Amino acid sequence: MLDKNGIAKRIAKEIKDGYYVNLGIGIPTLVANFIPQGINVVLQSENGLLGMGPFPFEGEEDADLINAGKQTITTLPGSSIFDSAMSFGMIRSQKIDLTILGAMEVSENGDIANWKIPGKMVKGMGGAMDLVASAKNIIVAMQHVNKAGESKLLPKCSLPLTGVNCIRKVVTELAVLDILPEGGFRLVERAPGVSVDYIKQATAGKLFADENAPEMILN
Amino acid sequence: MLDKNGIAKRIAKEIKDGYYVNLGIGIPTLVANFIPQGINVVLQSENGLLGMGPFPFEGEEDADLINAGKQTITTLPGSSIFDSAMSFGMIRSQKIDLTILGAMEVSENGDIANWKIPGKMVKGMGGAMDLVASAKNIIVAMQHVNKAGESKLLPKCSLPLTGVNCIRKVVTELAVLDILPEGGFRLVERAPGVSVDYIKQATAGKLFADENAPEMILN
Amino acid sequence: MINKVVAGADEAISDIKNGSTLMLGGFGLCGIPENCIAALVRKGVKELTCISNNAGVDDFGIGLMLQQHQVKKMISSYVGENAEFERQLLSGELEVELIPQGTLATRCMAAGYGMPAIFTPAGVGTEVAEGKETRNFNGKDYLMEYAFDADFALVKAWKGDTAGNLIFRSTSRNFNPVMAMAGKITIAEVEELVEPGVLDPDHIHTPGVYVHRIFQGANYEKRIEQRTVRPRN
Amino acid sequence: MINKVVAGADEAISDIKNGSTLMLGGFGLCGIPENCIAALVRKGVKELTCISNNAGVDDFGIGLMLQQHQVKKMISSYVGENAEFERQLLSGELEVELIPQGTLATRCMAAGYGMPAIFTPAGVGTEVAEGKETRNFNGKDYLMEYAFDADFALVKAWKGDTAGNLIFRSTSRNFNPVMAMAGKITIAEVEELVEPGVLDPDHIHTPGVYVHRIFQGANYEKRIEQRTVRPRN
Repeated sequence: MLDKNGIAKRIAKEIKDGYYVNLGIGIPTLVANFIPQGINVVLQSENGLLGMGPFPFEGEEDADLINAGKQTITTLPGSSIFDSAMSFGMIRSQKIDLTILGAMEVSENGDIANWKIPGKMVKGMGGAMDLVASAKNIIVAMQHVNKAGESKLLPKCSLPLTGVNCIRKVVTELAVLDILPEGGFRLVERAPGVSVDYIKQATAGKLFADENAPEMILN
Repeated sequence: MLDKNGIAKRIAKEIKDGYYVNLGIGIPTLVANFIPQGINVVLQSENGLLGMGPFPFEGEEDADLINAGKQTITTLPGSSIFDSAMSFGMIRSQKIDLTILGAMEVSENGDIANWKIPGKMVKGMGGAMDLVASAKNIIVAMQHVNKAGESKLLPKCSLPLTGVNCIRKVVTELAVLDILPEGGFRLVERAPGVSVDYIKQATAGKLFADENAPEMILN
Repeated sequence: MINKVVAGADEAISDIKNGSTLMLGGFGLCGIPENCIAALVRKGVKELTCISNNAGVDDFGIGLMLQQHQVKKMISSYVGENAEFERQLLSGELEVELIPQGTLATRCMAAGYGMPAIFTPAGVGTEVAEGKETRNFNGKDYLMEYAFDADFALVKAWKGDTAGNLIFRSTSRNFNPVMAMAGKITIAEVEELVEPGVLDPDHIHTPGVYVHRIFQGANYEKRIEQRTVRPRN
Repeated sequence: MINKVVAGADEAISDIKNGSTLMLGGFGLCGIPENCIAALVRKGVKELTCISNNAGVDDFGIGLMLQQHQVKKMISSYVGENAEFERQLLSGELEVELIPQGTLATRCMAAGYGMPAIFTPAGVGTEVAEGKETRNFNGKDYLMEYAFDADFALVKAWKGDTAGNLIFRSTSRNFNPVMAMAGKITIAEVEELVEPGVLDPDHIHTPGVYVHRIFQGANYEKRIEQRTVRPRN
C-alpha cells in the first residue's frame, strides 16, 4: 500500500520529457518532488505562471509570487507570467500536456467529483472544472477507499460532478487503473504487497483485472 | 467650399479634451494636424498603438513602428503597444471615443459603403467593418459629390455596405450634417460661401435644411 | 496624454454606491486593491455585488468588507479561507455564486473585448450548466457564458503612469488586467506612480485607455497566505 | 526548461507540406517572418492557404510566395499593394477570402484560447454576414465567427529564449502573438535568441508553451512600405 509520497512517486513516472504539467493541490503538488532527473518539465500554475520553481529560501518569500495553492514559490530561468484569461486559454486550447488532480470520487465512465459535498460548506471549484473539461490527459491522484472503508471508484458518482467522461487514469494507494473508453476500470499495476483480490474488493465500479497484473516498480 | 484640410480642420473641432480617437486613412489622417492646443487627445492606430505621435525626423524612421496606413510614425510619452486582438477588443468594447473615417457613400439611415466597388479590384475592408460596427461616435469625412457630380449622400447606398445604421455625422466639402435617428440628413453648418440650395441639390438623400443654417467657423 | 490621477482611494471610489457591482482583482491576497478595499470599508457602502476570484480572509482583503456586512453577493471561484464568510452564507445573509475560475476570467475578458458571450467546456454536465445554453462544436459540448457587466473594476498594479498605463509584478498580475479591461469605470491603485514616458510602451500590460482613475497607494501590507519555504543547505 | 531551438528556417519549416494552412504574422511588411517566407520559397511548397492580414508587396513578404505560385488561397483583411496578387486573383489562379481585421485577429485569439467561436458585430448587415449565424445580445446583432484551424503559425519576434518565450518590439507585435497562440505548430523566428533567464518573465508577450520551434533569423531587411518623415526645424 502506498502513502501519499508513494502515489506521487508513481504518478511522476507518467511524466514525459518536454511535458507542460498542471499540478493540483494535495498529493499532485508532491509529484514535483519526484520528477526523474533528465526529464525536462515545465509546471503551470493556473494563477498565471509557467515554469514554477521550488519554494523560496526562508527570508526570500515574495508576496507577489505564489502558486494556485497560494503558497510562496519561485520562478526558474525561462519562466513566464500571464493573466488569468491567458492561463485558462492555454488550458482550454490543450497546450498543457498533463493535468494531475485529486478527487473525492471517480466513476467507471470517467466522471469526477471533487468540489462539493452536499450539506458541507462549499469552498468552490476553483480551476478544477476548467481543467477537467479541457485537458487531454488527466491523472487523478486519490485514495481508493474513504475513511469508512467505502470505495471511491464507483459505477456512478454520488457527489455533484466536476466533469464528465474526462478521466483516463487513476493512481491510488492500491493501484494504477486506466478508465476504458467503453467504460470500466482496468487494473494496470498493483501497489507493492497489494493483491488483485484486495483491489477488487476496494473497487465498487466495474473492474477489469488480470490476475497477473504486475506490481508497480517505483524506483 | 472646403478643401481636404478644411474638412479635417472642421472635424478637429468635434474632438473633446480627453478623447481617444481612431483616424482612418486619407482626410481623417489630416485631422491630427488640427487638434486645438490644450486639447489632450490620444490617437489609436488599430495595428496596435495608443498614443500615436508625429512622423519621425528623417533618418529616425523605425521599420517596427508604423501606423495602420503603414506609415512610419513615432510614439509619445505615455504610449502603449498591444496586439491586434486587444486593439480590436478595445474598439468593440467602445473604449475609443471617436472614430473618423472616409466613405464612398453614406445613406440617410446611417449606412456606409467604403470598401468595395463591384468590377474593380477589391483591396479589402481592413478594420473598417469592425470600427463602424462598434464605435459609439463616428464622423465620416467625405466628398459630397463624386467626380461625375452625383451625390454620395443617398437615400440608400448603391455599393456593398461596410456597416448599417451606424453613422451619425458627416463632414463634406459643402457641409456638416447629422444623420437623424429616425432617418434623414440634417444640415448643421454650411461650408464658407456655400448656399443651402447648393447643398440641397448635392444631397440625394432626404435632407432637413433650415434656410438659416449657419456657416461654419473654422478658426 | 490624458491625466487620470486622483488624490487617493477615497476620492477614487467616491461614486461607488450602495448596490454597485464591483470587480476586484487579485488571487487569494496576492495583488488585491488594498487601498480601495480600505476606502470602501471607511465609506461603508453596502449591498455590493463583488466579482472576485476569492473572498479574502477573515481580517484582510474582501474579508474586511464582509465584517462590515457590505457585501450582498459574491461571484467567485473559491471562497475557502473565511469563517465570517461561511457564517453569513449559512445564515442566508450572503448570496454566493460559484463559477469555474477560467469562466470567471474569460467572462471578464469578454467584457473587455466587446464579446457579449463566450463558449467554454468548463462545467458541461455539472450543476454549473443548469439553465445555460449548451452547444456542440466539432463533437465537443460547450456552455455559452455571458460577459460580465460591472459598474467598477478595482485593480492593483505595481507601476502605473498618469495616463493610466499599468504594469503588474509577477503573479500579482492574475485577474487584474482582465478586470481592468472590463469595468465601466476602472480604478487602479499602484505602488509607484510615474510620469508618462517612464514606462516602456512594450512593457505595458494594461493600456491606459482602460483605466479611468489612478493613484499611488500607501502602506501596502501584501500579506502572504501560505508562507512556504525550503531550508538552505 | 524545454529546449525548442532548431538550426534555422529550413529545418523549422521542413514538415510544411503542399496544401498546408499557415498563419503568417505581421501587418503590412512590419513584423513578418522574413526568414520563414524565404525558406518556404526555397522549399517550393505549393497549394498553401495563408492566413495573414496582408499579402505583402510584389517583391517582398508573401508577394515572394505569390510570384512562385505557392499560394492557393489568401485569408486577409487588406491586400492592396500587390500587382501580381491582383493578376492571379483576376485570372482565377488565386482564391481570396476578405474578412474584417478585428474578426481576423479575434478568430486567431479564439483558437489560442480554446474558444470554438466568438461573436462580433463586424460585418452585420453586409456581405460578410452571408451564410453566417446572426445573434442578438442586448439589442445588438452579432455574427458568430469560428476559431481558425491552422496547421502552422509562422511568427517573428524581436527576442526569444530557447524555451520559446517571445518578446515583440513596438508595432511589429500586431498579429504575431495571437497567431503564435493559434497554430497547431508554431514556429518563431527572432532577431536575438537568448538563454532562459535572460528575459524578464513579466516582459514575455508569448509564453513558451505556445512555441514549438524557435531560431535566430538572419539578414533582416525590415522593409518600410510608407516612409513618412517630418522636417527638422
